[in-house]
Amino acid sequence: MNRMTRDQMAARVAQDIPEGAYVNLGIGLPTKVANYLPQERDIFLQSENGLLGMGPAPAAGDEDWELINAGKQAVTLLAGGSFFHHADSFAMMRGGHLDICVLGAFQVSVHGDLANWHTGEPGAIPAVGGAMDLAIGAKQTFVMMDLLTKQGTSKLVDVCTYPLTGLGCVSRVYSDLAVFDVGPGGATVIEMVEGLTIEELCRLTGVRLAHAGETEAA
Amino acid sequence: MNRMTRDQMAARVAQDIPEGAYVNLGIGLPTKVANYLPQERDIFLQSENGLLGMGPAPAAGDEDWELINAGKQAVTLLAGGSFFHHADSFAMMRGGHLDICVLGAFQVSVHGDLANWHTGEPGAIPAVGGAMDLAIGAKQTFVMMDLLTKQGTSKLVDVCTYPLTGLGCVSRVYSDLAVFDVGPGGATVIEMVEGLTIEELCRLTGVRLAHAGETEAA
Amino acid sequence: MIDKSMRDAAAAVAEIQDGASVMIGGFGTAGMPDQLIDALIDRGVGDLTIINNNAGNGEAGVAALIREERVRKIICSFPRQSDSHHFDAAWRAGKIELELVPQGNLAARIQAAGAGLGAIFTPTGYGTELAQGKEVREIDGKHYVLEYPIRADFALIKAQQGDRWGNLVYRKTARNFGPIMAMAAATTIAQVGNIVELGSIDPEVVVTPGIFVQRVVEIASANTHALAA
Amino acid sequence: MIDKSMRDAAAAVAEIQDGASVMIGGFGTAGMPDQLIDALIDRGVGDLTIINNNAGNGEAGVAALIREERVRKIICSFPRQSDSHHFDAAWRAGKIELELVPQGNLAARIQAAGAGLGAIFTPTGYGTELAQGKEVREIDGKHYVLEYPIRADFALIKAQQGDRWGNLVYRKTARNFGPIMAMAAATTIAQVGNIVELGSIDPEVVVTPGIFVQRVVEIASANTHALAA
Repeated sequence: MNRMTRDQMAARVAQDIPEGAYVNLGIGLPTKVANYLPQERDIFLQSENGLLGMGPAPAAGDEDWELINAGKQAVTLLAGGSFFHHADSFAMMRGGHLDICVLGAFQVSVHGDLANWHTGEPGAIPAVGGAMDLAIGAKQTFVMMDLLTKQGTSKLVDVCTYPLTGLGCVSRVYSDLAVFDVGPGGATVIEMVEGLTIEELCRLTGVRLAHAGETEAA
Repeated sequence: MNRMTRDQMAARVAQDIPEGAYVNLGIGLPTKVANYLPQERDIFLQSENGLLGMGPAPAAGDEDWELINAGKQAVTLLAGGSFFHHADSFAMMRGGHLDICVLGAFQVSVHGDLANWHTGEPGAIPAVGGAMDLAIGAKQTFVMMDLLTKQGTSKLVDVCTYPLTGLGCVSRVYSDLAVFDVGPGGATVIEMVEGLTIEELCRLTGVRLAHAGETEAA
Repeated sequence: MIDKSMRDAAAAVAEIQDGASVMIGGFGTAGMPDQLIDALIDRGVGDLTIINNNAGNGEAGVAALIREERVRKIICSFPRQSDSHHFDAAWRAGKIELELVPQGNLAARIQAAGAGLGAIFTPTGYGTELAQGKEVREIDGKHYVLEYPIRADFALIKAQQGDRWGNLVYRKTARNFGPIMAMAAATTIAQVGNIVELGSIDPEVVVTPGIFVQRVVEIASANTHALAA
Repeated sequence: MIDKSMRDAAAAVAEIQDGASVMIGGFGTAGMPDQLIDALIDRGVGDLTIINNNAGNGEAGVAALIREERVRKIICSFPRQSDSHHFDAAWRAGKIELELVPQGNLAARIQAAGAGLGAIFTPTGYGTELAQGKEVREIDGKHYVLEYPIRADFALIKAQQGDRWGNLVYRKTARNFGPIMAMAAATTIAQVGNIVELGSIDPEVVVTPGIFVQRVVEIASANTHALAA
C-alpha cells in the first residue's frame, strides 16, 4: 500500500478547506497545510499570538522577530490582515469564530476525544500552550497524524490513554493511511490509500470502523 | 444659614479631586464639577460611552455628535485622550481603575448604600444605564445632592426606601448644607455651612451623626 | 475572492427573519446604523428581540422599529429618555417585553458571548432588585451576581471604514458597542462610511478584524445628529 | 502636570519588593521587556510570583530571573521549550512551583481581573487533568470550568510608543499579553521604544489608554531576536 508522505497529507487537508474559511494551523505538521492552500482562494490564517491574515515565511534575512506565529517562526502579514491582543485572539478561537483548526495528536478516540499535549510520562514537564483552547474552540477540529506509532500501535483508539486535551472535539482525522470521520457515532472511513482494504485497516487500528456509504465493517 | 448653590457644591467637590485622578462625573449635577477643576491640574475625565481625557463643551456650531458624553452632550477630547469600546470602558470602572466617581442621588444611607436610579413608583419606566456600575466600580464614590427634598425630607437616611443602586458603595456626600463621610461606622459631619449647628443638622436629617474630630453629637 | 461588501442596505439585511435576535450598535445617535434599521423595517419582519443600549429616540432607528410594532422584546440599559415616546407607549400598552440590564453588565455579557464564556460573576447589581432571583456568590470578600452571555443571530453596527474582508475602524464615541456586538452575533452587518481597498487600513489600527464581520455595506451617511432635547 | 515617564529602568522597577506578583508580557521574545527584567534582577528582590506565557528562553528575560533563583512560583501555559533549561533545572530540583494554565484561560483570567469579574465559566480544559478539583457546570448543553481572575502587583510590558500619560501603542505580534496585563496589575510599568509628545498618538489608535499604565520608560531596544533553535 502507498503510505502518504507528510506533504501529501498536508495537500489532502488543504483540499477540504473552502474559500473564506478562518483557519488555525497548529504547531508542527499542520503548519505544512499552508503550503498547499490554492493561491486563488482567500483563506484566512489565524495565529493565536495575535494575527489574522498570516502570509508565508519571509525570505531569509527579512525576518522580523516581532512578526511571528505561535510556533515562534518568522512570518508575514497579508494585505487585509490585522493584529490584536491575546484575549481577543483567544476569543476568536473559544468564541467559535474560527471555522477550522488543524492539530497534531498523540491519540484520537473514535468518539473524537483528543490527546495531544502531554505524554503523561513521570518527570516530563507538562506544557499545554493553546492546545486545549484550539481543540474545543473551532467549529471543526481536524487532526493530522500518522495512523500508527513507530512501534506499530494505532493512534486512533477506542479510549485515549494519554492525558486528554479535549472531549469529543475532533470531527475528522487525516492520517497517512486513511481519512476518518470521528464523533458520537464512532469512526467512519472516508478514504483509504491505494492497496489498503477496510479489513486491513480494522486489523491495524483494532477499532470498530464504519465505511462511508457502506455498512459497518468490523 | 447659607445654603450652598449648585455651583458652590461643584466647586467644593472639585477641591477634593487631586492631580492625576481618573474621574467619572455622572449625568446631571455632577457634570458641573468639571467647570471647577483647576486648569493647572492634569485630571482625567472618563465618560462611560468610550472616551478618556474628555475636554470642555465645544463652541456652539462646532458640535460633533459622534463625540459625546454619557449624557449625550457634545464634548471635546484633550490631547492625550483616547477612544475605546464599551467593554473596555466599563472594565475601567468595574475593574477599579477609576479613582473617583461623582453621582447624584435620591437617597444615601449613613452606611453608604445608594439609591439613585429609580423612584420605584408604580408605572415608572425603570432605566438604570451605567448607574449601578458607576456606584460600585470606582475606588471612591462621591454623591452630590441637596440634603433635603423640596418637601423637607432628608435624603441622608438610616435605610434607603427607594430601590438600591449599590450597597455600601458611597464614601462621601457633598450636600448644600454639609459634607459627610458615610460608611460602615455611620455618618460623620466633615463640614457645615456657616450658621448651621450639628444639633440643627441632626434635627434636619433625623439620623445619628458624628462630628469630625469630636464626639458623637446625637 | 472573498468580498463581503453588499450592494445596498436591503441586500445586507435580506437574511433577517421573523423572530430573529438583533443587536443594534449605538449609544444615543452616535454609532446607530440608521440605514440598516430602515432597511430592516422595509423588509417587514417582526417578532424581533432587539439588544441596544437604549429603547429608541425620536422617530428614527430603534424608535421606528418599535413604532412599527416589530419588536417583541428589548434588552437594554436605559429605555427612559425624554424622546423615547414610542417605547413608552408600547410598554404601557403591554406590547413589548423589557429586560433591563445595567450597562456594564450588558457590555460584559455581550463580550462574554463573543469570547465563548458560559457565564460570569459580575460585581454590578448585587443587592439590588435587578439581581433578584439570580445566583450570587462571595469571592475574596466581594459579592457577585452570576450573569449569562447575550448573543444574537444578527448585529447591525456602524463604522467609519471597512474593507472587503470586513475589517473595521470606527469614529470617536460612535465606536461604543460595535466591536463587542460584532463578536457576539452569528452574522454581523456593518454599514460603513466608505469601503476602502484591502490593505489600506493599517493592520495595527484595525479595531474589528474581519473574522467578526459577515456583510459590509457602504452608506455615505449624513452627519450624525443630536438627540432631540 | 502628570508625567509618568521614568529616568531609567532601575527607577521604573524601584517599588517592586520581595514576594511581589509580577506579570511579564511577551510571547517568546516578541514583546518581552528584557531591560525591565534586567533591572528587576539588578534590584535583587526574590520570592516572586511570575505570570508569563512561557517559563523563559535561553539566558535573558524570565530565564535569567529563574537562573538567579528569584522566582518562587510561575503561572504560565508553556514552560517546556528547547531552550528553557533554567526552568527545567529549577523545576526538577523542586525550587520552583508551577501553575500550568491553558493559554486561552490565562488570557481570559487576566482579562477578567482587569474587568473586575469575580470568576468565569470557561470552556477550555473541561474533562482534562487541568480541571481536576475545579467546579464545573453544564450551561446550555456545553460544559464549563470555573476559573478565577489572575491579577498582580506589577506588570512589566513592552510597547512601541508611549506618552507621559501612559498611552501605549504596540508593534505587530509584540502586542500579545501587553494590553490585558496592563489592565490586571495594580502598577503597570511599560518600556517603550520612544516616548512621544502628548497628543501625537491618534486617540483612535491608542491600544492601552493611560489609565492602565503607571510608569513609562524609554529604552531604545536592539531589534527583537529569534529564539535559540
